[in-house]
Amino acid sequence: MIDSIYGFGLGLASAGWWTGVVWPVIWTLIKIVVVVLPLMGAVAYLTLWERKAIGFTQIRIGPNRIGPLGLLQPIADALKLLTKEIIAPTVANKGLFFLGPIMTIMPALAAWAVIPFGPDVALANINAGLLFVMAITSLEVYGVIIAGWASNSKYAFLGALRASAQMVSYEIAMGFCFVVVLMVSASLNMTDIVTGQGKGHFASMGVGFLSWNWLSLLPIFLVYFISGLAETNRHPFDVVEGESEIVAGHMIEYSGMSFAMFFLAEYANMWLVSILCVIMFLGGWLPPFDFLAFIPGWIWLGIKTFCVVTMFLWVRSTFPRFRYDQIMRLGWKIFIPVTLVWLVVVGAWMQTPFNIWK
Amino acid sequence: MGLLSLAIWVPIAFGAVLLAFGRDDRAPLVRWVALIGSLVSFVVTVPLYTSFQLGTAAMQFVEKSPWIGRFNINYHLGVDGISLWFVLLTSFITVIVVISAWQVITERVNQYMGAFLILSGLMIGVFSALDGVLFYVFFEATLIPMYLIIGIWGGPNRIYAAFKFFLYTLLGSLLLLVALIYLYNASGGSFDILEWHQVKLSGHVQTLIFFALFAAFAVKVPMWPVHTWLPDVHVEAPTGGSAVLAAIMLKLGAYGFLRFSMPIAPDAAHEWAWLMIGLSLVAVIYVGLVALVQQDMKKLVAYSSVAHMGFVTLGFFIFNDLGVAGGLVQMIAHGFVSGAMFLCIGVLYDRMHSRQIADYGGVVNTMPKFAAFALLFAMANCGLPATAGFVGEWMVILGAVKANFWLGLGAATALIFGAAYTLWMYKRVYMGPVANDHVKELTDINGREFLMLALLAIAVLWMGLDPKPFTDVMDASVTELLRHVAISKLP
Amino acid sequence: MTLSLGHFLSLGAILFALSVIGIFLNRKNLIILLMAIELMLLAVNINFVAFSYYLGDMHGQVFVFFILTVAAAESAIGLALLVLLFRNKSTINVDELNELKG
Amino acid sequence: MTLDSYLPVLLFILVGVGVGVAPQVLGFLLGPNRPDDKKNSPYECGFEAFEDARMKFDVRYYLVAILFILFDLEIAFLFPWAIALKEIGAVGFWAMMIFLAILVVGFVYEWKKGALDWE
Amino acid sequence: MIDKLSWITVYPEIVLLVMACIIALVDLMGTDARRTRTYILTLLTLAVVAYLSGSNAVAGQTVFGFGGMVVSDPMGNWLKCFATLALMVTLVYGRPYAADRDMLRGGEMFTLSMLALLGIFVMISGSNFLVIYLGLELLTLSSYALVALRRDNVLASEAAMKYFVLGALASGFLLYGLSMIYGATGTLDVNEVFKVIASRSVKHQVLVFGLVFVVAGLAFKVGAAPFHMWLPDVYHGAPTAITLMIGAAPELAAFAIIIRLLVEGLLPLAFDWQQMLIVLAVASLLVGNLAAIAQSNLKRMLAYSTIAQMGFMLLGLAAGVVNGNTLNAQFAYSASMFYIITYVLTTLASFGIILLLAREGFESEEITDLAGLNQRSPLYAAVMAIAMFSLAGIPPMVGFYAKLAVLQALIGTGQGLYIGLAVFAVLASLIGAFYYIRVVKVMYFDEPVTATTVSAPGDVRAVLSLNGALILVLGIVPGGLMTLCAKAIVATLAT
Repeated sequence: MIDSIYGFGLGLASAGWWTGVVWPVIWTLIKIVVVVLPLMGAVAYLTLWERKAIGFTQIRIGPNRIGPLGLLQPIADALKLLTKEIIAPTVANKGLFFLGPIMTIMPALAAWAVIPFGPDVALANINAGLLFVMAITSLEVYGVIIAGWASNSKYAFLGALRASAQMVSYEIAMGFCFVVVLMVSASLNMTDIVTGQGKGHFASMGVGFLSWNWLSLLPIFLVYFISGLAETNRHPFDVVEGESEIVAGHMIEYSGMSFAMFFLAEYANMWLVSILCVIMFLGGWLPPFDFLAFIPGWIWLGIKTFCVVTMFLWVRSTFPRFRYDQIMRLGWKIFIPVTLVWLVVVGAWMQTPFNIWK
Repeated sequence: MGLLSLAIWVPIAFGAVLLAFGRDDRAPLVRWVALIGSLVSFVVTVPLYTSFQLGTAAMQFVEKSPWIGRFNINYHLGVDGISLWFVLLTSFITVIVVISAWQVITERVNQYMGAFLILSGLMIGVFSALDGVLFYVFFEATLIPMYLIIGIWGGPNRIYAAFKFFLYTLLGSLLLLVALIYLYNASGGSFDILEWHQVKLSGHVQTLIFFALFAAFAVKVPMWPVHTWLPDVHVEAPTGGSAVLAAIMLKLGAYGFLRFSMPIAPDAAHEWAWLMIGLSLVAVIYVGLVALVQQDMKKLVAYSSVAHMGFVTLGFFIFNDLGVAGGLVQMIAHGFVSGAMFLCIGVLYDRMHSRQIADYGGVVNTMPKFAAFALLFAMANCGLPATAGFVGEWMVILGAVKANFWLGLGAATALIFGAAYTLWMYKRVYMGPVANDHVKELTDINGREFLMLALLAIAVLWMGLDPKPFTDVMDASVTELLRHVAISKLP
Repeated sequence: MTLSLGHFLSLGAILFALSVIGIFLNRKNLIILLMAIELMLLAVNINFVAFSYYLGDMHGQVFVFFILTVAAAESAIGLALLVLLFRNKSTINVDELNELKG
Repeated sequence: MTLDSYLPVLLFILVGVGVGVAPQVLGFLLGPNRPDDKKNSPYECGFEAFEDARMKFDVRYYLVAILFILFDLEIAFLFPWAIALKEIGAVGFWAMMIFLAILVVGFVYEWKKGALDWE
Repeated sequence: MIDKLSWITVYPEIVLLVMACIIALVDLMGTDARRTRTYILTLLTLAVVAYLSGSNAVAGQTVFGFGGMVVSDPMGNWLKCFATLALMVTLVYGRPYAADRDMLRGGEMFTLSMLALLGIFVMISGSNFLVIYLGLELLTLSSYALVALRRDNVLASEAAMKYFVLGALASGFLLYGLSMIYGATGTLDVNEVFKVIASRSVKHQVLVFGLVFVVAGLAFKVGAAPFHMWLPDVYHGAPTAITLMIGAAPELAAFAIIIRLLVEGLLPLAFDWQQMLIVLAVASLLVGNLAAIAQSNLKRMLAYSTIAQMGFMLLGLAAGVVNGNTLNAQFAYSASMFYIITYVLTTLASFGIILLLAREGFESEEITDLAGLNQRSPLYAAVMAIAMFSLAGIPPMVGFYAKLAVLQALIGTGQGLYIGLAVFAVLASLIGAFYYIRVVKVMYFDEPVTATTVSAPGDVRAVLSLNGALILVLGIVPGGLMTLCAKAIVATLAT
């Protein structure tokens, strides 16, 4: 069906500029929209699910007024934010001030370009996939710094500093995690990373989930997940925007849709980190057991990602916030050594006859 | 180790030992060590004369061993009739200088004595080096002790003088260095001076080399018009420094003409002889006139040195054996006489702390013994027969007349100036009534000064009365040199 | 339009010239100086990558890798010096670096 | 070398920027716009802002940034190595171990020097 | 894949690296204010490294390692040996100074200087643009940090900044030039570059374009005019111990990379780069000598004198190839090598004295601070005087033979241009003599301002005396070192 739509578009005009440039662009845009719209929906409803989940944890029912079971709550929130005044503080650098949210949301979305949703289903199945993800998510920190700087407010400034320091700290641990995954998969291509997990001793026995990377790279998996929390400035690493300390950190001066952009970006990032986690450690679209292979891959991917993202909410609702020094110590003094050690262990493991990633 | 090596290194070794004394808290010991050192150094050089073979122009006491293999530089020493006497002169004057400084120098005695002993060794090295680089090393190295001697123990304007001395002579010698390296390449990779004597060079190259060498040696001699450093330096240098400078260092330049310029570039030497002679005559006549008007005794003697050295270069560049031998004899004689003159001034200066002629008068009344010595040396300076000064000047004038009568006449008139300024100074300083109270309080020379002056007086008289030992030594070498210079070296 | 080696080299040359101009004409802010230095290294990188691609030789790209590393180390030290300077002089104005008269 | 597969990436980045711009523009259009002095002044717990917000900050943040640059570069070196590890075998492994050993020396050094201590 | 021979070629480097790491860690455990343990360990390591390089050099073999990336040849090994010794001497001189100025609070001075030395080693060994570049950066990055080691000192931080900016600029120039040469020849390997260029199959203009930048970058590094701006400021501003560290051993490495890049790699372009070197040399001799006269600060004066000395050294390098004939090359390059080695030896002594005279809270930087040193300490005055006379090229100091060798290389070409350059060089060194003997004048002729005698720890005293004596002894018997340089250069040119 998809091919026929593509063919239809291609046949609309026979000129070279159409088949060579314009139609591929339009076609790609269509595909992007197909990715972005559900993503936006997912983001919106993640906010609702977060409130619900925290409510359940605290034995409440969460939002329930708007729509059935409160299902229209995200829509209402969006409309409310859309009609709020956008305040531009007098002392702020106006251009940068509005660039901040853009620089925050852009990487959170652009990274999805290389995420595979199935064996051949990715917008751009590029070989440097993981590298691209790492590169584009590194830009995230610019949004934070620009926002904090442009606001010209002490809280924003301090928040931006904290956020950027925290983000870069955990990016190192995260980078090491990527490296370890790369070692065993020998490819930067995300599809290869996933298919690589489908092989191995356990996979041949039909219990694929034991061949996934999470088991052999367990410490790395844990570090990655926790670093993911810190990267997205989620609880318990949210001193960046900690209400009781610096109110909302770098977002303090933002209102209306500008603020919504940060909000969107945060949740989009949560999804991103979760899906990366699934792709790298939890076998992507692969079924856990061979007998469950009849269920389509994208459903498996969705289920796994949902589980991981729910972990984010679970963590939020159960752990108290760390102090900033504890955060930094965890990142530098625990995660980096742990990942380094495991990197060496895996490297050495691969030199031995017991190498399981041939 | 050969005799020449001993002659060079014994004083340097003693000098090094003296320097190693560090601070001067043992001055008496230092003085004795210095005296012993200088005496030993002198004694070492005596056999050079006694076992010198007359009648040959070949190098004697030759030592040759590889030094810097890469550039084929050898430690090559040897003396012939031209250089022998300068070696002896150097070690002799050093003894005198050590004696002269005995009580005069009280600060940093070890450095003073050490510098002079090292300087002595280095100068002997210059006279006996037969390798271009070795020559240059000794030639240049003499700058360091002399610079320090002038700068540390000199007069009020000593720093200016020391710099002027250093930079003037360095300027010249750097061009010498370029010429030496050029010769090394031209001779196919040898720094041997004797080999250079045989190298064929085109006229153009000869001229350039001649002037490069001229730059070094003319400054050192010093010839007019690059003589201006000499009066300044003499005035400021301590007595010993002036004595060594006048007696020996000036001879390094003239010696260079004989050893380098004339044999290596004979055609250029002939071509430019008119210039050399012209400059020499200017030195003799004009500088003689300048000397007449000097108020400062040291300056006067300095200008007289320039004039006397003019005689020397004049003798060299008329290319006959009387002239060249006369020039050589004149150099040795001037070594004794000018050294003595400066020491005499030093004796006065030690007592009066003035060198102005006007401050003196009638010294003969208070210092009769000293005045007698001074008279002898003054006479020698004018070239009075029976003194050392006479022989050389007379030979040069004879040589000049042989070459050209007017030239001889010009040179002869200069004798008159010499007599005039020397005797006039003598008259103003020594004769007449006692000029002032300071002169009245002068005491005559003590035993040390007497010894020093007597030694010089003996030398001056001996050379004047019996110059034959000096000329005998030179004859063969001078003849050979002239024969060599007469042959064109154009390829 | 196809991109030829010449285009890349021109780009490299322009960036290089910009950075040199930036270093010599910038009289105000040391940070701009540091940026100009980084730009200079990037210009070189463009050259290397372009050559490497057109020569079909990997070594040029390896070189770029190392240049990047060194550039990072260099900027780290540069910024450290900047902080030090600011602590001592309370300015990062190029014109005020005048204690030493070059 | 073909860059075709990177077209979606480029377009996605543009879309990302669009998603950032469009809602803000919408917000301006739909939302009210009634600025006043108090509202537009920087937030400072109700006080008047009494100095510029771009103040000196703790040098530790700066240190973290520097360390990040260095470590990130190490990772940049590890990336190609990790991908090629299966091909380059033991030699490659040991080469990187040497590299990591030096890295660890630096890490231990800064640890002991207290560069990693926040309090 | 990597043969045993490869490891042997980098044996000293490995020892150096491992020990640098170990010493960095060992130092962390000490709290000693003078870092005695670190100091001794460092010196021991350096002694071992010097021995290793020296014995490699004596063996006299040329070995390529790691696929031609590095080379171990006699020239390189000797330079490494001397660089190590120079650093040892520097550390001996510099430690009391550094301790007085709170620069030893951490052991960074030792670690960084060892890493700088490692950079020097890598530069010298490199036979590949990449390796050479990495060595260069390791050296310069360590040097920047070393200059800024006195954290509370305004001058030092300013000097470090200037050093950094201009050093980075120089690296940029060098790299840009290298990229052009890479583009033209398609290889980064020095020997390959030589072969490709010699085959005359590459565009000459591209090469020359690259060459201009390479030469400019190298000129920056050695501090040749008109790329010398950083040098006086850095020499002046840096703590004196560090000035010595960046002024001594790295010059050897700079010489080595000039040989590696210009001679081993780009010899077929000798006609082009020799012209550039001549211009640089003439400018350096003029600027260095004239500006040095005007200085009252001893460190600045020595900095300008360095510029002039580098000019002299470059003259030697510029005289290697005459009319496409390389007969003179070994004389010319070995003359430059001899020049640079003796220059380093002399620099060590002169800065050693400055370091010695500096006390806590007192930098002995002005020339007038040396006044009457002869009365205060005849020994140190003599050492300084020997160093100054050597720099001025007065025999019998070793500096004279260095000038002699370079002048011989120039005149040996038999070309009017080069003979003219020789005359110019000697005239320039006459100017040089003026400011050098002015230092001697201050020490010997002027009256001391303070009567305090100069005291120094035993190690400093011994090494300094030895240093001075060596300048003199090498001046009396320079033959051995000259032959050594000649053999080393011949071996390098042969490959």
